Amino acid sequence: MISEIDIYAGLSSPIHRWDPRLKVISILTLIFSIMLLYDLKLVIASMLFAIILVYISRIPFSFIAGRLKWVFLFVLPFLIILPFTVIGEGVEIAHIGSITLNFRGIESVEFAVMIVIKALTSVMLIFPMIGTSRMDVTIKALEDLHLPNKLVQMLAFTYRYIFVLSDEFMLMERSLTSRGFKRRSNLYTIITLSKAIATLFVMSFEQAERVFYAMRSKGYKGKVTTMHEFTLRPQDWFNAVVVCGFAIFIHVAVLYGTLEGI
Amino acid sequence: MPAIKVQDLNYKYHDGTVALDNVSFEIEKGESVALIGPNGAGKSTLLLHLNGILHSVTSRESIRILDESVDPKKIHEMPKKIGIVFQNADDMLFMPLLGDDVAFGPINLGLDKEEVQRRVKDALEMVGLAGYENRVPHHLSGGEKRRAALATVLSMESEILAMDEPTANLDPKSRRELIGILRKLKEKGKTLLIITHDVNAIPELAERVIVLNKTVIADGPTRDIFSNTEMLVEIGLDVPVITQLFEILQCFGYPCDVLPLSIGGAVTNLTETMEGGDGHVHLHIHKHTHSGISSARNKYHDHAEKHE
Amino acid sequence: MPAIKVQDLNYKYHDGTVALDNVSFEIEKGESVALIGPNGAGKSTLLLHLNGILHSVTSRESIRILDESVDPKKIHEMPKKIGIVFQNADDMLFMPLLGDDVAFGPINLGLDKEEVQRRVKDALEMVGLAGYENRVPHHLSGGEKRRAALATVLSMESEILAMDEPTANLDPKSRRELIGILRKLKEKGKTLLIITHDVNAIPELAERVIVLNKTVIADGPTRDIFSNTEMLVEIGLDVPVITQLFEILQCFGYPCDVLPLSIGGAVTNLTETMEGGDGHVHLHIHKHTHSGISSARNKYHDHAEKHE
Amino acid sequence: MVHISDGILATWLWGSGWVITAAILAYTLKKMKIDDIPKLSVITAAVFVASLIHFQVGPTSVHMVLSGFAGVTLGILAYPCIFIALVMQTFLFQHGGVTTIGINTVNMGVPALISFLIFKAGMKLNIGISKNEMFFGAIAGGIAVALAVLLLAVELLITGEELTEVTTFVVFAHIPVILVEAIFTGVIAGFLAIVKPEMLSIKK
Ligand SMILES: Nc1ncnc2c1ncn2[C@@H]1O[C@H](COP(=O)(O)OP(=O)(O)OP(=O)(O)O)[C@@H](O)[C@H]1O
Ligand SMILES: Nc1ncnc2c1ncn2[C@@H]1O[C@H](COP(=O)(O)OP(=O)(O)OP(=O)(O)O)[C@@H](O)[C@H]1O
Ligand SMILES: [Mg+2]
Ligand SMILES: [Mg+2]
Repeated sequence: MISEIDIYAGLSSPIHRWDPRLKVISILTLIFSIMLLYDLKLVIASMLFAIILVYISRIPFSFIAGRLKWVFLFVLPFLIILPFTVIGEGVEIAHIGSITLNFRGIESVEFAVMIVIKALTSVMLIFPMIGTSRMDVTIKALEDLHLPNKLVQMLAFTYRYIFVLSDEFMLMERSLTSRGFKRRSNLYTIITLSKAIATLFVMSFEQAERVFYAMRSKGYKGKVTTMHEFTLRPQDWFNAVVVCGFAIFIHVAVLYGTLEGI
Repeated sequence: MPAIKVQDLNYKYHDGTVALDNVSFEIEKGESVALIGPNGAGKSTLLLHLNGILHSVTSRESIRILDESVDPKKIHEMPKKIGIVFQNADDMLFMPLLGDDVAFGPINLGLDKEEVQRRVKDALEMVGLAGYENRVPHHLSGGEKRRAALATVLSMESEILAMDEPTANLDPKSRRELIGILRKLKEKGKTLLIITHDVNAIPELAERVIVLNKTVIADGPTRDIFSNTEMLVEIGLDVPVITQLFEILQCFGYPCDVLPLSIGGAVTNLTETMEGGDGHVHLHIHKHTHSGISSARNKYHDHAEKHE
Repeated sequence: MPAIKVQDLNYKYHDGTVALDNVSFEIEKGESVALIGPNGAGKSTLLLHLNGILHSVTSRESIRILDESVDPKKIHEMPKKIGIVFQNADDMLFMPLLGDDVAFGPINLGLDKEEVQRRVKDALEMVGLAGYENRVPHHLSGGEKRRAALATVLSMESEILAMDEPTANLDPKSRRELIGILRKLKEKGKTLLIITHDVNAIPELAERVIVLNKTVIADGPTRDIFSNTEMLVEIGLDVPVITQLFEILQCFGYPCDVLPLSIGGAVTNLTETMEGGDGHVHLHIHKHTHSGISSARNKYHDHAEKHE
Repeated sequence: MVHISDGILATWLWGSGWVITAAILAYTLKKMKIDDIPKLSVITAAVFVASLIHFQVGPTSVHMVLSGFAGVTLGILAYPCIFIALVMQTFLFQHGGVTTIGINTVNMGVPALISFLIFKAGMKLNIGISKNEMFFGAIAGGIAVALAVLLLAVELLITGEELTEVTTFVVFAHIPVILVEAIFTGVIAGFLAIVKPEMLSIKK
């Protein structure tokens, strides 16, 4: 049901070799920097930069495209509805019965396009950021970055349970169907599924508890344990400078543009 | 008309694991058959095909249940014909009260209220859980859970019953009680297919054994299968302990052609042998006794126990 | 100095279920002990107390491991002394790769990298999974998972090993291999505590048996426990099949005071009996044979098998 | 739909979302014990997985939110739970946005806290019906989603008048979700009260 984001972590590329700590920080900086940007041309430039990063990381675009679907579903209404308005200012373009549709003008279209591109770019950058290291390594990197320990532990456990739960969900559906159950859109279906999901939670909760016990009985005291060790090389810093450099550059460019305007 | 007919069934999991490779067999109505095979042999996978829960393009024509092919779109209609008890009882109990769980199948079959209640009562009685309607399935003990899971399937009164390791994880008493329930079902004429690793239980449950290891390795009467020890040992299976012991008794000169498979069989065998031999049997050590014993034992035990 | 000392241990779950009631026993260093009891007897609950995972106000003084009391705040220091293998292997395998899972304990113990790697290699070799470091635990077969779970505990090289139903769900070959591994550990001098429903395996694994049913019902050498059939049957447990058969042989006049518990024991017993009887043994039907047999069989089987 | 993507909201809005979230997180994490982790993680994973259960409403699809469920089971720890679930949704499944994690956590987490208070008050009230947990669970589940949608609507409108139409659309799309969540949370609360009371946030 859920495919893992790190299935391409085994590839080899400059981004895969990049120290996960610097990688996460640099790309996060870039994402925030792009979100603070309100200039269509520079937003498009950022998207190109993101595409280049993805290309270097060798993660297949088809994989990413499948994932972009959800963001696109969210922003689609903005793209469709935003440039138009039913009542209010704008250029009248159509009458449908008693409804009048107005066009808000080219600025609105630009704004809608900017929203969509920003949303897509930010998602695209997630792939080189965490799709290029195994999830447990990324989590260890977060710990090294002094994220609160309890959050790190929750991340690690939740990540594991997502897959357990979705597997269990599949098993449960199997068992329901084998006793003649069929999903329809009625109250019986909702209630039956709710009850079944409730049981699933209880079972998963008890399993989570047992796994936690198992970890404790193997000496776990809240620190992430893998054999992976981090070392910083000049190349890691170089990558960080390039990515953070771009994040700063786009804002400097805006500043210049504004000054020029005056 | 065969109850279950499987013809050239193949199945591969997403990750490329071949789980079933040209599996074919037929089970007649009223037969009770044990399905054995090593871990990972594809037994559970096969079971899930029988009512269409797992399927592939080709599986549709490969399986016929009561002479009709299995349509994966109509899984919800299969319970009339075949009821499946899963490997893990917890996967089958997900309603707040046991009564609801046992009623679940009959309600989905669209039966009226009285009939549903009758079936719930009957099914719970059958497995020895009469009066447990208002218990929380989740709080039952391991052995009770397994019987409860069986009841949720019995209440659908399907013609055929297929179950995955019904005796695993049970304590000896619960195991014996469960074997008793299965024997009752057999006597009632249900068609049974039982997956198990518990070779000592098979002689009491099934007159026929199918050995699976991706494909069908052997298929025949229980006695014949268990006398083919070479084949069993090769794929990592055992014969019942009683059979092993009688092989050793043979080395001491005990006269028997057909090795018994269970304690019951052993008693019959001993009695008949003695009655056929003037009420006596001599056991003695002869020159081949020791070599016979060690070869009989090596067959089964790579890590043979050295001490008691 | 006892390895494990439990004195008047009590435990109640949140919902009021009394799981342990005044449990007391001692296990010496180097002993290997089987813990048996019906479903719900509190065996797993007891196990989780041994390193402080479950605890109550009073449990702290009730348990001493290698002569030190168990501090629930220092569970992470317990693996040096006692390693626990859980009932369900899936609960013990939680890392992306098997190598990481086996390294998990040693890393937590703060060992250096080379030592961790050596232990991972040794532990995997011990259980017959050498070279499986980069396999995904989730995709292993049932038998492999159980051995993997054992390896994750072996790598901590604890003095004491306690395990919960290590042979459940295994096919006969994997079961035999696992018994072999446990015997090797025993020979190495580890202290073993093994929970199991598999009475036929106990004689090969443990020289002493503790019977638990909320409280300790019996505690003694394996042979003594299994000769107290009344007590075992009363709480729903069995004696090994071989023992049952020899009881029947006794009814046919087989002379033996001490019933064997395993095939190995049976061979020894037969050989010694015959050597002591001029190389011969007579079996015959006498007037008490039939009544003796039925009383012997009724003892164990309420639903005795009627046919073979 | 309740998770806003990047690039839509005014900067000061998502900025203050982070500030509020950081403050509440700091407080709740301090209250959290290490033994709470298994329960928290399972419910967090559940909230995540639930967001994958989609159903079609008009031209778009909406999904389960389970924030009320988190409140009912976790109490104030619902806040870190929702935070982690959103982080996961963003990074593993590309639902929502990176910069908006803070504000999205406010949108779902604050209603979850309120639904917890309602549930707790309801349990104290004990109106004498046998299915107390089910009744107040349903109310908590419905209100959690309704409030989340309300917050989202206010934020969109604050950001710009031109978002009025989008806002109306989002609000209407969520009416069925409110109903389904109410039933769902009610059933679950009733079930847990029988089977596993220690999973509920309140002690009997
Ligand atoms: N969901 C899955 N994805 C990939 N491979 C799977 C999956 N389920 C099972 N397998 C593999 O398919 C093969 C057959 O599995 P199956 O569960 O049918 O075996 P089994 O005979 O029931 O074994 P056991 O005695 O351990 O229950 C095994 O190699 C197993 O690892
Ligand atoms: N988390 C729990 N909450 C409430 N009761 C529990 C819990 N876990 C176990 N019990 C109950 O405590 C008793 C002892 O359970 P335990 O798991 O220790 O038994 P066991 O001897 O290991 O049984 P089995 O052979 O089935 O594994 C049982 O009655 C069981 O129902
Ligand atoms: Mg199976
Ligand atoms: Mg147990």
